Amino acid sequence: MAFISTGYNPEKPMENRITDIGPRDYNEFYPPVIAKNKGKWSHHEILAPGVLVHVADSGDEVYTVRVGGARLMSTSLINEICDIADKHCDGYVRFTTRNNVEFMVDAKDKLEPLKNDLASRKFAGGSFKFPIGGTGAGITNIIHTQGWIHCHTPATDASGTVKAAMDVLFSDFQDMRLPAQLRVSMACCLNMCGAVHCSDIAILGYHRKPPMLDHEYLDKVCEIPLAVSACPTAAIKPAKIKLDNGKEVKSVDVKNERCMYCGNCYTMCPSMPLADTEGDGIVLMAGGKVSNRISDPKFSKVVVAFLPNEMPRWPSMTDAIQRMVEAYAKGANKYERLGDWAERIGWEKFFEVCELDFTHHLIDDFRQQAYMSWRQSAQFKF
Amino acid sequence: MAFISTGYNPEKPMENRITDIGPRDYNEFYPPVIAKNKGKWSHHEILAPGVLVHVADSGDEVYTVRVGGARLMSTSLINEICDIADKHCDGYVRFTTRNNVEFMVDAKDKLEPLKNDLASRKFAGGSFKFPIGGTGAGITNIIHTQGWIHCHTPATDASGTVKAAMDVLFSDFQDMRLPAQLRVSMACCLNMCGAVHCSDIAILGYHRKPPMLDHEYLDKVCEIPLAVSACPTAAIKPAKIKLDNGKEVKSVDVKNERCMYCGNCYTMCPSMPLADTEGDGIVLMAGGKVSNRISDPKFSKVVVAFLPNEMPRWPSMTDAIQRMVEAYAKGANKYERLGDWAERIGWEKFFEVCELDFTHHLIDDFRQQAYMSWRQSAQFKF
Amino acid sequence: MAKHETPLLDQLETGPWPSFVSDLKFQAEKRAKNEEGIEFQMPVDVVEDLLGILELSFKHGRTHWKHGGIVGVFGYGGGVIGRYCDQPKNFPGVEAFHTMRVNQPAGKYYKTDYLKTLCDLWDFRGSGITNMHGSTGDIILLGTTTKQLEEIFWTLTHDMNQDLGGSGSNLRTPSDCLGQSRCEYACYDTNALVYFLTNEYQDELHRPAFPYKFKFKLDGCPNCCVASIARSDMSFIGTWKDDIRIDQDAVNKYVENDPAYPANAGAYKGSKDWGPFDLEKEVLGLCPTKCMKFENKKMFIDNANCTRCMHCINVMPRALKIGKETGLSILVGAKAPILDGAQMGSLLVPFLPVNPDNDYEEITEVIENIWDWWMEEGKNRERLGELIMRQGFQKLLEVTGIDPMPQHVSYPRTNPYIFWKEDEVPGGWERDVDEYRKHHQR
Amino acid sequence: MAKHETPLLDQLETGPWPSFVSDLKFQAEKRAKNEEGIEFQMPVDVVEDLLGILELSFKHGRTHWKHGGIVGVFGYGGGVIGRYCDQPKNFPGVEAFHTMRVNQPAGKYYKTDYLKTLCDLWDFRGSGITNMHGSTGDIILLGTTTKQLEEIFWTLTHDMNQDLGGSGSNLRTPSDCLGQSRCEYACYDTNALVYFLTNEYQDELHRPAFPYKFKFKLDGCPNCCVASIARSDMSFIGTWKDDIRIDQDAVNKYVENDPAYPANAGAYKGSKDWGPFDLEKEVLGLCPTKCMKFENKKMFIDNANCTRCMHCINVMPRALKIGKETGLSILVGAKAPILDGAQMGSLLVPFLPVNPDNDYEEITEVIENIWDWWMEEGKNRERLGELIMRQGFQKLLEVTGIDPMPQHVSYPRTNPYIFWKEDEVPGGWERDVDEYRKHHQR
Ligand code: SRM
Ligand code: SRM
Ligand code: SRM
Ligand code: SRM
Ligand code: SF4
Ligand code: SF4
Ligand code: SF4
Ligand code: SF4
Ligand code: SF4
Ligand code: SF4
Ligand code: SF4
Ligand code: SF4
Repeated sequence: MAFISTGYNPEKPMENRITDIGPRDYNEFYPPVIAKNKGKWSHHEILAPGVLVHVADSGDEVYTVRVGGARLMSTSLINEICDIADKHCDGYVRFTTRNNVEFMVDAKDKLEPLKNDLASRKFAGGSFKFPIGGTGAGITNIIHTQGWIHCHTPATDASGTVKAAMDVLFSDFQDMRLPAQLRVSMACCLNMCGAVHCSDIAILGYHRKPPMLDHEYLDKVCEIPLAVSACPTAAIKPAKIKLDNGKEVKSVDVKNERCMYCGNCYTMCPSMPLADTEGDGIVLMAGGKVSNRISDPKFSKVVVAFLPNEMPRWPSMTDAIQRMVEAYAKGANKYERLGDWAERIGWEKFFEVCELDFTHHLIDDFRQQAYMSWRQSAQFKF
Repeated sequence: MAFISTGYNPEKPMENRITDIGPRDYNEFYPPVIAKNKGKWSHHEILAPGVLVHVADSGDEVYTVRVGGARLMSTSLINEICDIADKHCDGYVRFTTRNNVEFMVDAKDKLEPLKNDLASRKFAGGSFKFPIGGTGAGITNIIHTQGWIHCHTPATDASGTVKAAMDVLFSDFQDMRLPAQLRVSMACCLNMCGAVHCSDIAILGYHRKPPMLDHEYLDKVCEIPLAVSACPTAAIKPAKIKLDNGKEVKSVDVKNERCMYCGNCYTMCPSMPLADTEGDGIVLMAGGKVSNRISDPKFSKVVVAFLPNEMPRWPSMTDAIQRMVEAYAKGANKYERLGDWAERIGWEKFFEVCELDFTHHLIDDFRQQAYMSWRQSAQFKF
Repeated sequence: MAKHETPLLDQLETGPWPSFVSDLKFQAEKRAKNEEGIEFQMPVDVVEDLLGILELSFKHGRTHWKHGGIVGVFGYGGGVIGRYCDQPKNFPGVEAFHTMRVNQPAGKYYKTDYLKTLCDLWDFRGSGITNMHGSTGDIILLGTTTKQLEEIFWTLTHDMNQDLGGSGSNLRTPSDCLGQSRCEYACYDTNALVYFLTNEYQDELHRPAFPYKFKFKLDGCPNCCVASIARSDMSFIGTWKDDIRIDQDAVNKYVENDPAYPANAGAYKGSKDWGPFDLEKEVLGLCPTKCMKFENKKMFIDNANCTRCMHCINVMPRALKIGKETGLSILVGAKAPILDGAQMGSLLVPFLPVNPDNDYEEITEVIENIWDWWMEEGKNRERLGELIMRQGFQKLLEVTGIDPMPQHVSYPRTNPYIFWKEDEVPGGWERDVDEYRKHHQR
Repeated sequence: MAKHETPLLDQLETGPWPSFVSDLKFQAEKRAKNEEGIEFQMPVDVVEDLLGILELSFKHGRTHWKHGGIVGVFGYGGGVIGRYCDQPKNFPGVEAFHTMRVNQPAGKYYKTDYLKTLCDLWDFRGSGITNMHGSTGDIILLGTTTKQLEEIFWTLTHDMNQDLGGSGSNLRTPSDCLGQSRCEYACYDTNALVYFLTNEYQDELHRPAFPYKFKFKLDGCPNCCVASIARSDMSFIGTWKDDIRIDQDAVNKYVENDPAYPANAGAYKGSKDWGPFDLEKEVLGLCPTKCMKFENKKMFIDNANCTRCMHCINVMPRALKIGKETGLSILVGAKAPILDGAQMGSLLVPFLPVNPDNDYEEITEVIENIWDWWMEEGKNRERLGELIMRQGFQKLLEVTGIDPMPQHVSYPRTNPYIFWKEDEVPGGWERDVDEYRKHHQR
């Protein structure tokens, strides 16, 4: 494995250096029908799950086939996408904000060959490479994060939980039977890189044990004041610790009862790891949304305080998700998002119809605004 | 003015002492028709503003005439009430939770004489003694507090502002034209003894200057630690102060920029008075409610940040209140409380139709939950 | 001739609303005349000086009352509010002007003989000025001197069988809506329960053992006519568990706009014409849970989804009645804004029976559990609502032995910052970092 | 033969959803074969070791990645996330496994030649594994060694005219919905604006001068397809000021259930039959402001009361169109929960024109005013939303020179704890207590 240089010279890093050029100009990448009709689209229609047509004022049409996919993607797969785009779409392709892939053609007769081609491709293990779907009143791809594939703080895996969940939700990826769109998101720790806090259903990796303290190394590896100030609950204090070998070192002390396992200290200090086989697992949240349609955007609520990590398919998690989806499909009105439905029937009914337990963990006790979530009313359902 | 003793002997306070006997038994005070039909009422009807009939399962009826009144009441007036009750009501009378007086008769033919008697009585100055009204979809008596008649912390007067307000609202006391009941309340300082925080319209006495410090006396009169801890914004610190005469005394220091004039320090320490002719005045709040009917109980919102004390009739205040009442009367749906109306049309429209200014003071900045009141939505009206 | 000129106050004599100024002036005159020859124990011109000092406040825009000293009756921690004027030279009649809080009867029903006796006492030993009533509910006797306090208390207790109400850091005078005495909506007997609780807790009312004030208010139904949910540390609100009773014939009378069946019991008989009653729009359409139907002249309510908001019953009291399995909900923690912002009551107990036969055991148990906790943990001047905020709603459930349920929240927490107890987490919290490092190099 | 056994991961190869495990395995094999004879600059078995270490995590239920060291390209504060594995002996291929964030093009449109070049580069110098795309929007090239970073950067900039995206305490790669490129709802050209802002603020993107990260996201309309309101410090959401355009004929087509006019543009063409389209119920009845009417086959919208929620337009895109006077709203402060709880964006500017001709001056002014304040006042690791919370929304208005208006709040404050500025109060705050005491004795 011989090192091959581009010409970069580490001694003179500024030599011929190019910086601050930003991304490629989007104009280079627009398919011609898009470039021509941009800003002049008249309307669109979802012809079938995953298949859209947009009609321009000019009468031009663009047909889009949306396919799902793991966003953790090899170059082989990207090259395969390129091949398809070359074959059907004059070499253009796009990705959606939820990591689906969109193939566009400018005439209706190009649609069927494209769809057939996409639907026919499968991985060796039997799963689809390019399942068509993810539009309208259904379930689209799960926004997610790194998990065990790359990050240092996850409490669960991302790609694994997502694959497990999408497998059980698959029919709704290819259907549009739901009362409204239902967005599932996943983040593997409280940093919430998936910004799951406003999702219809959110899978959240969650620690439940305070950090371990690697006293011997802590002061060497970390800046103690940063670790101390990282803690939202002020659970961490600087401390002098006597090691087993009798040596006294500067380190920190964590008041375990005050800790809510956010991991922010670990972000600042590698000598405070939290990960634990039994402690870590999954929190489920539900009822958030982002769009301003009908109701305001809203936060997701914690509906399952903890589920253990059950590799590789997290059955307790997928069961709970399925129960929510089915109860929602059955109970909600047309155009009603999951959170709006839960509010309309009342959260007490939500727990009943979704067959979820209500535990003390679900009552807010974080900061003063917690009390706004308590029931300040004599109105409730038995 | 010779002192006349009851027999109480200050040397032997326990001699013949009676304590812990509580209030009088309500059973002694029920009119017979009430005692007989208690718990067996079938329904009621408001026959006219201020006049109710309750019908019992037994067929018995009780007619109630409700009259308004200043709750600041002389024994002369109470005796007059008693005379009326003796004349028409077999010596029974009651007061409502909003300081109205209710005269009850057990037969319809007793109603007109009672009403005529009540309506005919006036004070020398020309005002009604016993105006009939205060029921149904109208405005009833204003719940209020002490003000300048008795308390040490008020920022405005209670009886005076209430008289001024009720005079302009009087026709609605004797009418039931509004979309729903509209409750006006008054409290003369932030302690809010009138619990005005959940009223359709609230008049609130309000200081706007940090406390003066009577350094020379402070430590003698007050417990400094109590004063310090009384402050919700931690604006007060213990301090050593050099008086003009050169003497150094223990006292406190107030960081004026942190003070929001709540007066809690003054409650704990008389050497920190806040009252100020120009600083003090009135805040108007609106849109609160208490009942659980249709919507949950809700807090009132600050809609006018400040109006000066304009004795004796507070015209800016009564004007603003009238504008709100008229806009509400015009705009709200039947059964819709003022706050529900404001939420339905949006607070931006509320300010428009009520012709009230929106100033920076009306944006919440108290504690972290403030941000929940900011507009976290792309939905708004221009 | 008035002792003090009151040009500003005089302007409050006009206008239709009863003028407290006229009333005070009349009282001042009457006192000056003293036709009954009372041996006033307060200065005869007390009301004139009250008018005078009030006029001064109207002129200055500032109060002229000082902090009250600690005055009271022997052995009681409350019931009296001390008050002194800050201009005693000019207004000697109100130099000391303490108020006494007299515990009002349940439902605020009175016989005139009682009121007259009280007036006599107050003319004799006080200013002859009252508040009927104070915001908490008491009869407020406004203005007397320190020396009179014990005398008044003596007369109240010996001659009138009447005790003082609360003030200070103790149980405040409980108060109620009139309830079953005259209201068909009442789900329990508020008058009986308020009377019971007041007597049961006389010690807590008179002898401060609490960190701060504590208020009970009792509403017979969710209409909340005594505003308990907004202003009592413990709010008792009547409700029911079974079905709303429907009289179908009466429903149809409303639908037909029968004049004996006015919408909302006549509450809209004002100068505005709202047009004929429209069941669909006015009842079904406004039901917050949309759990009502009217088909083939029959009304149907899906009671499992009804939240007992009272709207339909309020609109059609002759057709719809509260259920038969009645009781009350308990909400806790309401308070005024100081210090941390106002709070509304939060639902703690969805339903309890109201049973006089066992001395309301189910209810007193909740009360006493809460007090034990609050007395143990509450800081000085910390209201119950603030303690719940500080220690968490979970803690409240623990100390009251109540299971958490979704009824406790209007929505579950939006943040995932959950505290776990060590014994809830397998393996506990103590772990061996060296063991961990075997699998995870530094 | 796979290098590591992966019995747990293997179970994720079944099921219909695309299996990342199958993809990784295929890639591992392909790399092992290396039919194209690439001179891999990363270990040939990097993907096998990635699978291996992931399997280990599946077994342990714990991650096996360590904190990233500070690695990057010269002169840039971000764009690279360092990562090392905590079992380098067993998985040497992923001992160092840094990611590079490549700034995606606006709207995420690509030509295949670009993507193929990128794949070639990544096969050559990296693991050949990517995220298409990261949550912020970047193309994530997942896994390379420190030494390769500058080389990759060189190729990207010299051969592909492509820069890195953001990470660290700086402007993060802005991202957008596809906007006018293919969406009839777009109120401005998101692709153009995101491209402009990204280029305009290259310095902020690459050279940290900020207290913490800062994110722009651009949505073309209130449907928020890039979720800007939930996850960007500054969220630009398209909107309009004038009237919704109505094509009355088309409205009637929807009412008649014309098959060319499916409800919500066909979004409900699934296995559930929702019955015929009902304008009254599905549009008028669900309009949050109830500002629509349909009478005599004519639709009427009271635009002054419309909050532009998009519902009616979404349901009937052929009949209703956004207005013509378009622009955007700016909301600020959204962020994930750490530390103080999640925040949503709060409306700061209700409406601004989007004007490329003056280089979007109105918009950049707001941005720069905010940055100046945040850089001055923001604490280390304090997001904009937290600063606004700490110093108050009023302060934000001050620094941006925006007048307070009711649009800024969803409801006015419920507490009366108002701060006044000294110069707003006549007479100021300094008073003479002795003067006061002349009127008010101690
Ligand atoms: C392609 C994409 C934009 C992009 O730049 O990539 C997109 C495209 C469209 N969105 Fe979206 N949305 C896209 C992400 C989103 C998101 C973001 C997200 O989920 O993270 C949202 C906010 C979700 C939320 O509220 O939680 C979103 C909320 C909407 C809505 C509001 C729906 C609602 O009921 O609240 C509409 C309106 C509608 O569906 O009628 C909409 C409508 C549309 C339309 C119909 C717009 C148009 O006229 O073309 C597009 C096709 C709809 C469809 O797929 O059914 N789009 N849309 C994104 C596709 C993601 C995917 O692969 O599944
Ligand atoms: C790669 C990515 C997740 C992904 O798989 O897509 C990611 C990965 C990390 N994020 Fe993130 N964040 C990513 C998008 C987000 C988002 C979503 C977004 O930008 O729309 C959020 C929530 C929105 C927000 O900014 O509030 C997000 C909120 C965080 C936070 C919490 C920040 C906060 O203020 O609360 C942290 C913690 C930190 O900064 O120390 C964090 C930190 C991290 C770190 C750097 C871990 C750390 O503490 O050092 C992660 C590195 C993982 C790795 O090994 O590659 N990441 N992070 C996303 C960036 C990809 C890209 O550039 O496209
Ligand atoms: C007499 C009194 C109880 C008492 O023990 O003294 C009382 C009596 C009745 N109330 Fe009340 N309410 C009384 C204070 C209240 C209060 C407390 C307050 O305002 O401080 C409330 C809560 C107000 C709020 O929500 O802000 C109150 C909210 C209601 C409601 C709910 C109305 C609503 O639209 O929200 C009803 C139902 C109705 O009016 O149909 C109601 C209904 C009734 C009924 C119809 C009950 C009945 O069947 O007899 C009584 C006559 C109504 C009327 O006056 O129009 N009562 N009622 C109180 C009279 C006060 C007064 O003098 O004006
Ligand atoms: C007399 C009365 C007002 C009235 O005119 O009706 C009253 C008068 C005072 N209240 Fe009150 N409160 C009165 C009902 C209330 C209520 C309403 C209620 O009880 O329903 C409240 C709001 C509800 C609550 O308790 O939260 C109330 C909340 C306060 C507070 C704030 C307490 C808090 O926790 O925020 C204070 C301040 C304090 O306790 O130091 C206070 C303090 C005071 C003091 C003792 C002033 C002081 O700080 O020393 C006032 C004495 C005035 C005087 O000179 O007579 N008063 N006070 C009410 C009692 C009459 C009665 O017994 O019937
Ligand atoms: S959510 Fe947490 S664990 Fe997952 S990628 Fe982001 S920082 Fe890492
Ligand atoms: S995990 Fe979070 S709460 Fe616990 S000690 Fe670390 S920073 Fe504090
Ligand atoms: S509200 Fe304030 S000023 Fe008024 S009576 Fe109560 S404590 Fe006194
Ligand atoms: S008035 Fe209130 S905020 Fe101001 S110093 Fe006193 S206690 Fe603090
Ligand atoms: S609260 Fe209910 S029971 Fe009590 S008076 Fe009001 S309506 Fe009647
Ligand atoms: S009480 Fe309220 S919730 Fe119940 S049926 Fe009547 S209107 Fe509906
Ligand atoms: S946010 Fe609006 S403009 Fe952008 S893609 Fe979605 S619907 Fe279209
Ligand atoms: S955009 Fe929303 S608010 Fe406006 S008319 Fe349509 S549905 Fe109503």
